[in-house]
Amino acid sequence: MTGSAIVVPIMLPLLAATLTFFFRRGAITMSLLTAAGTIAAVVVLSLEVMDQGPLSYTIGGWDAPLGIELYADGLAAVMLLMSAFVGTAITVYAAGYFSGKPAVARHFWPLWMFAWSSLNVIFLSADIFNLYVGLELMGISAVALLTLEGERDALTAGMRYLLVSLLGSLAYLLGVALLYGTFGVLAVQEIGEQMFPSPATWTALALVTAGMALKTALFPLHFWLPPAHSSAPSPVSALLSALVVKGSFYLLLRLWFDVFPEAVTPAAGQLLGILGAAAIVWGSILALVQRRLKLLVAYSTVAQIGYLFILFALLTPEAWSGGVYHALSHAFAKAAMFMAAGTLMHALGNDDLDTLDGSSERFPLSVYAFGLAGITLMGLPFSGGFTAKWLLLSAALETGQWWYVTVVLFGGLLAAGYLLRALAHLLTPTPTVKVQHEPARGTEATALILACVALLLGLVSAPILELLQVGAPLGSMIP
Amino acid sequence: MTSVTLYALSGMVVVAVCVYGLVSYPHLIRKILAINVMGSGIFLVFLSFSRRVPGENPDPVPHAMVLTGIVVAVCATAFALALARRVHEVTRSSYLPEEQDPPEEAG
Amino acid sequence: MASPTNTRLRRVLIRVPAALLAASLALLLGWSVVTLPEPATGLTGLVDAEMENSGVDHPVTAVLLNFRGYDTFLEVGVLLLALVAVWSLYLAPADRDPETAQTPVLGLLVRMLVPGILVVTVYLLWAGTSRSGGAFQAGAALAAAGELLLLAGFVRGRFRRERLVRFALAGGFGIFLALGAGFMLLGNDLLEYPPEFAYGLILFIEGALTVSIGFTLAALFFGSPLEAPEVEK
Amino acid sequence: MTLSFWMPVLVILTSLVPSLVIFFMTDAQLRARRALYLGAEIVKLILVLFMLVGIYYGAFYETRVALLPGVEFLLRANALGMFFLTLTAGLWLLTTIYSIGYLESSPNRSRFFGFFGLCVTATAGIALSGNLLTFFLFYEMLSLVTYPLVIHSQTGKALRVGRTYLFYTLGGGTVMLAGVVWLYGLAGSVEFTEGGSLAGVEGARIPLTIAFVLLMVGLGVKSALVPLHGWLPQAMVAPAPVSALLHAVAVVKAGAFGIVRVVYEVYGIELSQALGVLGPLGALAGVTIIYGSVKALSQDDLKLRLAYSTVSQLSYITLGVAIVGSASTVGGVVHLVHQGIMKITLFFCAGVLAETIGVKKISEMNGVARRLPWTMIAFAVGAVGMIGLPPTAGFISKWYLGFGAAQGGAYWAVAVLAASAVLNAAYFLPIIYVSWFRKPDAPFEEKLPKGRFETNGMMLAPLLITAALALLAGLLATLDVSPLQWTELIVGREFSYNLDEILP
Amino acid sequence: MNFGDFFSAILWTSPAAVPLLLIIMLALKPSRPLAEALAPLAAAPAFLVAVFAGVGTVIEVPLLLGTRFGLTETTQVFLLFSAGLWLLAGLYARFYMGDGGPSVRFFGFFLATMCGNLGLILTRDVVGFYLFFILMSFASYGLVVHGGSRQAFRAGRVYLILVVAGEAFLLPGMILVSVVAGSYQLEEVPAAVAESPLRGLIFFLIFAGFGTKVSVLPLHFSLPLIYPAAPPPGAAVLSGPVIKAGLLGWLLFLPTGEAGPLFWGTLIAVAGLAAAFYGVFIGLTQENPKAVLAYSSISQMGWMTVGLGVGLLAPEAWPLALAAITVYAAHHALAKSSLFLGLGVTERSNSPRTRRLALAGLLVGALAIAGAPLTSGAVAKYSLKETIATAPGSWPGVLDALLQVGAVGTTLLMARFLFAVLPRTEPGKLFAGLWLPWAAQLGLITFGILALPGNPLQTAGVTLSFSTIWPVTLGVLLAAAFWILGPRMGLEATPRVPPGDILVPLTWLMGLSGRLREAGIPSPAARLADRPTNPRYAHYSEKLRVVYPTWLESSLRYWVVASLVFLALVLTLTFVNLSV
Repeated sequence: MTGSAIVVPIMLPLLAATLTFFFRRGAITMSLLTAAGTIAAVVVLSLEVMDQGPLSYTIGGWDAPLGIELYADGLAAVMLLMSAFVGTAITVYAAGYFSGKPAVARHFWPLWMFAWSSLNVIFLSADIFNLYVGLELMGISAVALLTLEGERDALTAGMRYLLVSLLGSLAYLLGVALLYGTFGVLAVQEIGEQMFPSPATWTALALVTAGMALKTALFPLHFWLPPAHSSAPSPVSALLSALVVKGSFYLLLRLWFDVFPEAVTPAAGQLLGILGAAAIVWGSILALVQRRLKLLVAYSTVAQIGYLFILFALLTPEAWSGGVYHALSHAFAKAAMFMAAGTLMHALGNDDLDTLDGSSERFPLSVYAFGLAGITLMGLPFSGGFTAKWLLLSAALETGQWWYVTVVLFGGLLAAGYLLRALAHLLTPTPTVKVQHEPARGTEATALILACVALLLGLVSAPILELLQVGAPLGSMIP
Repeated sequence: MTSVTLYALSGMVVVAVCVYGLVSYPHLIRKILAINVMGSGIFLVFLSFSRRVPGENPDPVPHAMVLTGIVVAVCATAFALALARRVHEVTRSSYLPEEQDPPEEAG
Repeated sequence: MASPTNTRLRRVLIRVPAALLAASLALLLGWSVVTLPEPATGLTGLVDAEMENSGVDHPVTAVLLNFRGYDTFLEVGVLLLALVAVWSLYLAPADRDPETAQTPVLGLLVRMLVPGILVVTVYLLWAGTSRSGGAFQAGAALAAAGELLLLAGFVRGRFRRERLVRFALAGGFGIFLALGAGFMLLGNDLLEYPPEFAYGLILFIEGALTVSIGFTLAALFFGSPLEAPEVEK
Repeated sequence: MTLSFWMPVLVILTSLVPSLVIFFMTDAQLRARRALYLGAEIVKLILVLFMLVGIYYGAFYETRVALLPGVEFLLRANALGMFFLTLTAGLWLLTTIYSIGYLESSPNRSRFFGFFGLCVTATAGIALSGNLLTFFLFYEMLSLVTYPLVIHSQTGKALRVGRTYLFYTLGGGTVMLAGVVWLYGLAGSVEFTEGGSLAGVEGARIPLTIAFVLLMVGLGVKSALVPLHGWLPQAMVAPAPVSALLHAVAVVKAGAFGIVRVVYEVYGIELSQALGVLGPLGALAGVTIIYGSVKALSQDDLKLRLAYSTVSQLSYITLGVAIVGSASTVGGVVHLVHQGIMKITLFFCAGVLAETIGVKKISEMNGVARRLPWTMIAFAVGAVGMIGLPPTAGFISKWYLGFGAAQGGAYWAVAVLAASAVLNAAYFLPIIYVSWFRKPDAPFEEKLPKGRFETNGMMLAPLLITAALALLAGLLATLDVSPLQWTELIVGREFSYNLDEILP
Repeated sequence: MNFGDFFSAILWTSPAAVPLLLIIMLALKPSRPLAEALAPLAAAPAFLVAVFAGVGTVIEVPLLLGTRFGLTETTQVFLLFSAGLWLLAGLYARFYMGDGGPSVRFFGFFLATMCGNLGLILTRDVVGFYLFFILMSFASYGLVVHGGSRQAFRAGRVYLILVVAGEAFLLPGMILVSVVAGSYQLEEVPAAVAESPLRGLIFFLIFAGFGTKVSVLPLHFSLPLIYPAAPPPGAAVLSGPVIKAGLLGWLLFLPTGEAGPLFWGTLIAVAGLAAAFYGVFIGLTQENPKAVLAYSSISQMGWMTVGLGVGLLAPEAWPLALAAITVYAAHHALAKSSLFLGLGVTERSNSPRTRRLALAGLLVGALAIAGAPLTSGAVAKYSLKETIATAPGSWPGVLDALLQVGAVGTTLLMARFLFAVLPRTEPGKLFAGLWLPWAAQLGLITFGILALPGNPLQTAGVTLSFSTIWPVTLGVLLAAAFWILGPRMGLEATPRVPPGDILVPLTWLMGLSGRLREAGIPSPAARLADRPTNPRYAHYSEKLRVVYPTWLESSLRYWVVASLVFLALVLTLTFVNLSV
């Protein structure tokens, strides 16, 4: 059995959750310690994965079909890195953001720790029922975080989000039931090996995919995301858009490429790809007409999620790596953007674009963070987004599906459209900028650092992509 | 068509009915109820699979899964009801904003 | 435009397609169930093989607490999460004043029933290791007792010694985590109990779980946080 | 890591690091910023000259970093790249001196100089890029970094102009990205090699042609080919040093430089001819030349007229590239530098006119030469160069262009050159006539304090230097140090032409 | 570059370099007085080169694209009379202008034009020629507008347009010539152009390009405007060396002396004839004496064009034709500029005695132009007659007769000039420096023939032959008759043609589009541009862009729709798998 580094990302946040629930004071220090611990564990895990290949860890000492296994391959390691670093940034931001509201902070920390551990549970689990429990853990903690401050539209959005999330999880559970009925095992590897096309497996695939599409807000089923992500408190909307959405997407990736490879038909992949393309266009169109900044950024999430689903239609190693890399760079950029938007809204009262005019003089750091994050979302060179766009484009060209090329390129332009519309408002000089209250200490800096990391991902993409190829389902991209 | 598949079919029918209920009744409590019952339907399907295994005692793993599922369902429903109550406290209506229904239809 | 939702037409417009689609879903699911492979495979063989060093002889409890202990661990985590989530909403406490609630019949009934329920809880906990029963069922019974007390007004939802209440609620999960992770220091995997202590450990964990589950379910039923809010929301 | 690895990186850093530092300096630290800036530029110029001499004697500078598996970030200094780099480095120094004088009093100058430096870093990157991807990376960075400079004055109009500017450049960039990715798909890593790296790719004629068109659209936006030139006249709203360096030298030249790179070092002249893409490209360039000049005729605003003249002058380079013939290539490539020197002089003069006596319109320029004699002499030299009259640099490039066109049998190109000469005369000579031979109808509004010279010394010096350069580049064209000789070195060494075809 | 080369390099470049140096000295204040003093002698080095430097020595100077200097027989003659004229005009101008601001500006342009003119004569390569030709053309604009009056600027504008047009023809011409010749040397140009397939195109470009300077017929309208506008020394220079530079261009670039199609020869000869007679007819109707002289220049240049045409028609006799054209050019330059300088002197001589002397001088000049015996005119006409004899076919007979008639016409024109000069006087002191250079010129055109190569007596004898005498005498008689009978016969009301004749309809045409716009008939492009975007369209775009998407988005939010879409997705996913 390998080292215990694989277990720390799950256990540490859970420990912190109980401690922060138990003790009233010291929640921030505990969370920061957890963050540091998780980063260390994840880095160690990634290095192990890099040189020893995929690691598996049996919990309770029981081997695969009977017991539950944790499995860490390149994809899991990259996702863990994402959740560790973005999570740490959110922790620091939240520490500053909630310093003024003890009643809310009281419940924020346990909920956030639960959400964080649920993400790591999902990234590491290799058992389909265990994934369901992780999914539920994430769903409930996400909604609880959303309704934390108890505003009117946060509550209604939360209610809708909870119902949607439960429906999605139950669909997934039904899929698990059908799979268990057919194969009698719950381990992902075993099912993957024994998979054969049959009505039960097709239905299971359909249910699971639909469930996860609903939780990841793929185009027709995205209705719940904008109100939820825009009305949440800013650190929560950052973690929702950056991490929670990626959890269910990761689950879908795991199922399509490890559990259902034989049962999946190209036509199904095309369906998801087309929905993804439609998401890019639809999300961008709506982002172009929004009056509120956070709603604009929320619709931008709907659009960017579209990019993730294109890899299902392309099915080449480049496309797969491109999609995952997009998820990674989007996490950093979107977290930074929501933080910046949140700081501005918090400082100026409301986030209507007109009231935000001229905020670049008073809050240059936030506006710069918004801009730099925008560069990654537009996929301009030297940014993580560009590398992802480059991989998706070369894959689309390689497989001759040029319509995806146009959509990906056009998406970048549309993103430029709505982001620059927002930036124009932030940059137009206005004589007086009425500041309600000063932003908390570390908040602006965190957003800027995250945005810079998103840019850095463009330059340092080679090692991360190499890590990603370890155990890549469609074979390694590097010859 | 052994009797066990009959249970599985009935479970599936429960799920389908709950989906219909979730779709067509706008009242929040009805929706939460639909979701809870759909969970039970799925657990029924799970248990019917445990009986299909040859041998005298049933396969224990689905039982454990159902137990865990029930606890999760309880938690989810509890939180949903509390949230619905909070929504009612704040918005004085037990419907989602997009589906404001006149009270008379609430039956 | 009058949204179709509030007219009779709307009900028809919605109901018919919903019924159609639900029916087709039922057919699809039914068809997939019917065509399941006949010699259904399961994990019974494996479970029976490993039963003796699982520490308990009831297969479900073995799976629940040992083989797939991780699921149960997370599930208890979900329970604690739900509690925190409900408390974060700061629901207004139900305004039930004890005098009116305590009619003589109710008072007598509660005083007789609660001890009975406690006995049943202990039995269920004990039975879990050999027959069906265990932490969850016992916890549920305990919770019923708690709800009775709350409804009958014997207990007002405000406890002064807040730390004790929080330990009762989070204790189960905390102990489970401490033990599971603790054994890792001795070199074996997460949640791996040495076979010889397995029985004692499982029983101890189940006991702690029962208490926590009981208190948590009661608190969930009650809704608003059990300790005095130190600052208004 | 030998010197050859670090030299290109050093050149890029010498403009990147100071500009990042300057971002965080407040406006008050005037002296510190100015010292940092000028120091960085001089260091960069020395490095560039050192590399220039190195390249001349066959040294080799290359930096290769794996960006993506199978795709590299490659910086390599070859003769053509050094040609463009020397131009930008030199003119950057002059423009900085000029903008220090120009922006004496305006607000948020550290932001201005920060982005200014970043823009020059991008141009240096473009010059030194070794393969198509690196070129594209810096090309897009250039679009992004020039946006804040265009909207520097932050007025409503500037922001609107900024939006159209970005719409054009980002749109072009996206189209070009499609082309770049396609080429990488077809031929693996596309490096700039002598005679074109795609020469070996056989078959796949249609995709290659489409990719070529995509690249040309992307590059066409920056080099202001007719349908894509809309942004250039509008971008004149930017302050003078910006329009001087960016829209006369860096930005537009990057597009033209890109076209030269793609046609000669990516596709290679034989393959481009085989694909038959050069004909339409030449035709488009011809149309742009005429269109730009005709539009310039009707402009009353001085900077707008200069902008339209840039649109037309730029297409000389594309014309030179499109006409198959060593002489026309030399003409096109040497015009890269000549046009830069001449046009920057004109923009500097426009800036001086605007800043010293507040004259922006040509109708207000009666008798201006009496007040600003030296500025107007420089303007005259620049204008004469634009028309292409000897002995200025403009004549040399026009002469070689015509010569190559006639040699290659493209007589229509000679006709276009003649027509454009007439049109240029038609819109430049009146300016010279009005400023020299007419008396000012009203005394000029003095905006600057009366100094020793006619205007701020820091603005006048660069002006006169570039004017002198324009003259010398023409007069001493046969000397080794002249841009013409360096171009013949490039054409001979890198574009697989035998030099003896060219006239002695 | 040993010392010898260095010295010869200095020698050859000095004619062009000295004027440039002086301009710079003029521009800088400290060296201005010295420059003003030296300016008139700027042409001296060129004169020395013309006299002493041998023919054919070629020097390479790394200027522009490697310009090469040297002399051939014809260019030596051109250099001789041009440098001479520049010297005389410079001296004349020194006194005529006086000193102060305007004279400095005048000398600036004067020296620049001189540098261009002398440079293009000396240079032996195509690019060098083009460089100096452009410099001369643009610099002479300064001479034209020196007066500063409205007409001067109008003349300047017309002149500039012609120069730019010429340049538009010259640039492609020069490029094609150097491509065809494969090198920049001027020697190889005529031969290469002759046998190149592009001969027709090059011919047209060169003919039109230099034609604007020589003011061949369709492009002649600038002369009648710029000569009156320019001050006398300016006009002298413009009518002397500057206009001859155009002719030199033709001689160097056109494929003379090679067998070629007759078409071009005939075309040039006919154009020459047309110009010769057109100049005379319009000239007679002019008021201003300078305009008359302008038209006389047009006609005289016409005769030289005829000579060129004949030379093209009979390539084997080309050396003779070349000599004739060169002599004619020299004569015309000297004579015409003497008239302009003389005009300056007569206008300033207010005392009756000096006035009568000046008029006598003008008479001598006029007679020379008319080709009276014992004058350079006669020699020029005689040499032209000999070349005409060599013309093929029936040309000699026709041309001979026309030549005689032309001589009569010219004499009449000269008479018209003298009548026009009488009433004019102008304030200003008559300096010795003014009439001395003029007198020298007169001496040249009368006794200069003695200095011609070959024995002087024989040439003097030739000029006395009958064929040169009768046309002049007939012309004088006719003029006298007009002068006496004119007032009575009402001939005074001869039609007054405005100077620049065809220019008037041309400017009216150019202004047409402007007038149309004022008249309210917008050009199609304008009408298109400001079409108001109708409000309805704006409303639709607003609806399309904002209203529909938000409505569709909110409808998606209904639970019903959402769940239905969810179920639909599940079903399609399964059926998609089934169908494949």
